[in-house]
Amino acid sequence: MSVTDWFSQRERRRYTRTGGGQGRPGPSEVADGIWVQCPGCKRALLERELAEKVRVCSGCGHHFAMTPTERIASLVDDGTFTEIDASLTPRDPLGFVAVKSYAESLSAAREKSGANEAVLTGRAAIAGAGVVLGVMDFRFIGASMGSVVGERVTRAFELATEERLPAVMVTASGGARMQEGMLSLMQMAKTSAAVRRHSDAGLPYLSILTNPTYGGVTASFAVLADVIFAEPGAMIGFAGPRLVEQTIRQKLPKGFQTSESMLKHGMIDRIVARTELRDTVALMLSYLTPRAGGGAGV
Amino acid sequence: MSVTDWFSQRERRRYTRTGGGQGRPGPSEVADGIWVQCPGCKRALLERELAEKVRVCSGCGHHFAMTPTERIASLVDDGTFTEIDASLTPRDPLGFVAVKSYAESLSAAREKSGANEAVLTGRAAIAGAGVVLGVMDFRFIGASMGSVVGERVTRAFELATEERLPAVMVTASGGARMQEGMLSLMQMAKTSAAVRRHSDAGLPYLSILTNPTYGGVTASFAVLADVIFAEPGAMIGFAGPRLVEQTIRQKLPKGFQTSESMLKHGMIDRIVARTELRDTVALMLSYLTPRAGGGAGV
Amino acid sequence: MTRRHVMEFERPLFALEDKLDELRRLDTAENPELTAEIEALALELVRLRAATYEHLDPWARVQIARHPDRPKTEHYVGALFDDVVEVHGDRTFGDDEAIFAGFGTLAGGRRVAVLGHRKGVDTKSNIRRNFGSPHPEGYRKAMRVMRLADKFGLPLVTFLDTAGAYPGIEAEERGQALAIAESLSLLSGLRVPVICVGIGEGGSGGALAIGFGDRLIMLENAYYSVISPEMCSNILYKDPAQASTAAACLKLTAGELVELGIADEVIPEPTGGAHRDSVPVITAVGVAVERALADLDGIAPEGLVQTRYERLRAIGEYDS
Amino acid sequence: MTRRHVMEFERPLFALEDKLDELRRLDTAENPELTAEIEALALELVRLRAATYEHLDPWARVQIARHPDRPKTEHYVGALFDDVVEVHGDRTFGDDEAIFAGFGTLAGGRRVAVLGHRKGVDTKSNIRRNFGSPHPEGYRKAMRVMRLADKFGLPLVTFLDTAGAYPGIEAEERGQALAIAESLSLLSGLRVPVICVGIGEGGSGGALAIGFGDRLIMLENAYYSVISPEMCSNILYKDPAQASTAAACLKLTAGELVELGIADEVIPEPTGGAHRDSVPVITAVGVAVERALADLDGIAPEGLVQTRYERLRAIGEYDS
Ligand SMILES: [Zn+2]
Ligand SMILES: [Zn+2]
Repeated sequence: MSVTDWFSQRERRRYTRTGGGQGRPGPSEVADGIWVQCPGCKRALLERELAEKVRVCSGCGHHFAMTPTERIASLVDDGTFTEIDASLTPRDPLGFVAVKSYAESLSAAREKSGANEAVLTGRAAIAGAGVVLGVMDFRFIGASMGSVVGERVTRAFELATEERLPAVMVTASGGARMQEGMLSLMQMAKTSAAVRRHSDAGLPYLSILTNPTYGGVTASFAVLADVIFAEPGAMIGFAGPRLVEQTIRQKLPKGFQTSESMLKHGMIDRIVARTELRDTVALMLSYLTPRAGGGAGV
Repeated sequence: MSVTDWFSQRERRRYTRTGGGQGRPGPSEVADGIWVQCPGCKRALLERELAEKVRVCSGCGHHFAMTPTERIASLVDDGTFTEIDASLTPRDPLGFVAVKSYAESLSAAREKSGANEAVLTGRAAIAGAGVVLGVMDFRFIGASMGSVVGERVTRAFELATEERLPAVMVTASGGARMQEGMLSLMQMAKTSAAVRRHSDAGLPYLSILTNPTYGGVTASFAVLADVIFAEPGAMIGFAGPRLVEQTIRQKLPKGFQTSESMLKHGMIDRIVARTELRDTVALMLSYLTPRAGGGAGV
Repeated sequence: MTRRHVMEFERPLFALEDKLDELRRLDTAENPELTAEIEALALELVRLRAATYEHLDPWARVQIARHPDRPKTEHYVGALFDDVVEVHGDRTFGDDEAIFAGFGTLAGGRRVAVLGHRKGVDTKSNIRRNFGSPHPEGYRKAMRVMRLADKFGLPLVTFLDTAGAYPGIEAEERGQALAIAESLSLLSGLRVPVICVGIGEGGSGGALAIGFGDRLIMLENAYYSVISPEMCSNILYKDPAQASTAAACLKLTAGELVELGIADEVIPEPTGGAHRDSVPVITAVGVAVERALADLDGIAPEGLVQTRYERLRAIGEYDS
Repeated sequence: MTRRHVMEFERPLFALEDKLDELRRLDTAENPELTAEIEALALELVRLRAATYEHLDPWARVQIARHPDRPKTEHYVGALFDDVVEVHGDRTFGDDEAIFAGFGTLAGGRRVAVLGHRKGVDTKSNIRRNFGSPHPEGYRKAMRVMRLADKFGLPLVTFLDTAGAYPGIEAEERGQALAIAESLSLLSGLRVPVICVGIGEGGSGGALAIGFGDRLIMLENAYYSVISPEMCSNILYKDPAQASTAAACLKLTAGELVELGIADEVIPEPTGGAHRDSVPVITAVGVAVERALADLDGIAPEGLVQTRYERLRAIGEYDS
């Protein structure tokens, strides 16, 4: 199906089905009747409607956090996502113990998110075109990047390289997984190297930075894309705002580290509202098709 | 001869011969007895001594302008320079007439400089290593780049590519040769393309920006080098300071467009005093040797 | 209605038109002798209009190229491409709105990368776009799109309309010269077709940075020059009033550039300039661009780079 | 003589030393009982010195790694390379003195490219070098030298000594994250040997940007960590006083990094740390670097890139 056909089709069913709702983990099914207050405009929003509206406030356009399931439902063609590397699960290589032990943090995270790690990777189709997709889950220890996140992202790019598919990454992260020490830091280099091989093969990579994307994820695969999108009002940076404030001992400028500031400073290509995201990604990818010759560019 | 042997040899005869003097065009032979005032420290300097000291003021280190002949004598191994493309001479493609006709400007320039165009190109050796060298001559219509300058520079890079030699360009220029209209502007693209082919072949290019280097020369081959040197206190920029001042209607910051400012703003690699130039160029080139494989880089 | 922008060379014509309108508003019944005078003036007006527009001198064309109502890159991008996606930023310092950078699909269905100087279409956008005079980050954004075009095999179409790269302190300090030079180098090596369209002003290096390739299409009244007539007049004539003479000497018009072997094709404009009736002009540009791309179909990437180099190699006149 | 810099864990030792010096200045003839006490203290001092330095805990090593008198990149570059040529600038915005970038020749005659975090050796240079915490332009300068190393086939040697990339407003606004990410990508693709030496602090992404390759050589008391013990203590222990515990948990010492398969070799330091006697340490680093380069001799460029990738690929612990 051509992108254009697909667009016309999409118009009919645009964000009207309860894909968001379906996507939510078990507990929230019963929560459809509850109300949520919008931090943007303080309006009270019906959870069910929010889910139907890709979790964007109908009043002020505030973008609420999304679960990977909701994200996938809102971004790819229905029923096309198939997860890969789900069996990769974290260890506790350093036997890390703080206020909570790493083991405790992991089980709490599994409990809270229903996921077994902070990124979901797999095959999917957007506007009928195959992609390899990665979606991070901030509920899982702040979507910090440890060995499993690094390995899943790396394998996703390796799969995309092998099958000559575009890569799409929806990022969110507090940074590195401290509890895995240097093993987590090195995932920055590992994922960056995998992205490079994918790019050197002449293949397209589009990243979508969502709120919040920080630290080792921002400073590695998240910004190595051919085209970088960000959601409105997302906080994006390397060093966290608190650290910056402590370092410079002055107030931070208004809008510091928001997507809007990143755009102004030339770091991202576009800010795309979630309601437009699927179509814009499909359109963007329609331009970024591997050339016959392939290979590294100029 | 190895670079190191060459250095030790050089120590003995370092800038003691009257190479500068020999190099000067006829008239100044008789002028060796005359005095010149240094714009830097106002000292009166003996022309002959100035010539022996690579035209650097012994009092304040001010770098006086050099003729291509003096430049070559101070930069390459004695007697190794052989000019190429000397037969290329300018036409008046637009039949340009202003206060002076282009034809008049050209003959005046030939008269004044003893040269037939604003750049001298050829083969030479530095520390025993073969290079293709270009030296611009500000006395010739402000070393503006017209068809001949563009063609000589382009051929110099083509020769260097063919013979797998490093390229060294000593630049000075007021910009484009207005009297050749768009033909002169296009020389920016032509020379840049030739530099790119030389670089894509894995070959080294070192440029030396001298006072003043502006306009179309700065914005083309002059800054496309692997390593960029500049002489102290040289004025370097794209737009001339007067134009900038008129545009922004405010005073220019102190040191604006000097080599020192270019270094501070990350645009050049080093400021090298003329007395150190030959050795520093030789040393730098000793690191920039084409790799076995060659070809374009990462 | 706001008073139309009057160009110097049009003044006598517009004066006559106004005079005629005035007379026509008078009652000819009361002054029958008017009728004859009106007919005479009307005839005169036809002659003058012909004289004014039939043989525009270069300086007049420069004024037309700068006309505020002249169609801008914004208009061409909007009219000639579907599914336009603009991209932003140089990934190092900022996003320069004086340069449009993005992707679009031509009527024929070709997907291409698009670059253009963007002057803005009203005072507010004029200011945001710095009247189409880019800073280094504008050229660095353009280079990002050039690399994407090369990587993904998208032909590149560029629209030229700038008085020149911005000659400001920060522009110089952030490497205006380096950004332009690197853009020239990159353009020369792109493994995709590059079609440039001169739609208005072609101001020196600031235009050239995205202004050469495999084809250069010029609008009849667009100009492309090594220096502005005004600056040339100041420098070479020591007299700001000689801009008109300088414009003639510089051989900066579309027709002259074809003669010089720099431009390939001239797209005619309606009498008085593209601002009088932009639709046919914009349409003609679209047709010319698609034709140029069709001409280059099937040439291998290396072939394109080699041919582009030989094209540049041939530019310049000298004795040997 | 200025008072030496005392590290927390050395306090008891230095206290005892001072006490002993004091007693020794007294006249033992007048108080014969002193002699015995002095002997006792001297013995105690030997025991304590051993106890203090024999088994340094990670937090003690972090303090040694940060010791102001510890040999810096400046010292290694000065001592290990002849014919050093420093290069400057990122060609887009500025020259960051927190990063040394240049070329040098090792004793064995190998010409190499050299990068290093540069903290400065006195207050004046500390400030100019921003205490070794780079801005984006520092990494962009480093990338220029990486590309030159690749183009001209020069092995790359990097010296790691930074508390981290500078977390300032402008650093963030000019793309600290992008500069680091691009540097990681570039490093992974270099077609020349890359040898990294941890000489002091290895602060997170700011160190990693020039801190991985074909070999990682660590000084005995250098550390390399995903986060500083202090920040980790604040975040995971909700208590700034737990830095020492955090340092132990993070497995950031040279020895532990070898066990984790991240570092390849540990270079021993004299009792108390490299600042006590830097010459043998610097010499040992030179030997180790030349040995590492010799190991990699004759590996084809593509082989280096592939092996480096597999090396990275192997890092990470998980169940599958
Ligand atoms: Zn709201
Ligand atoms: Zn002086």
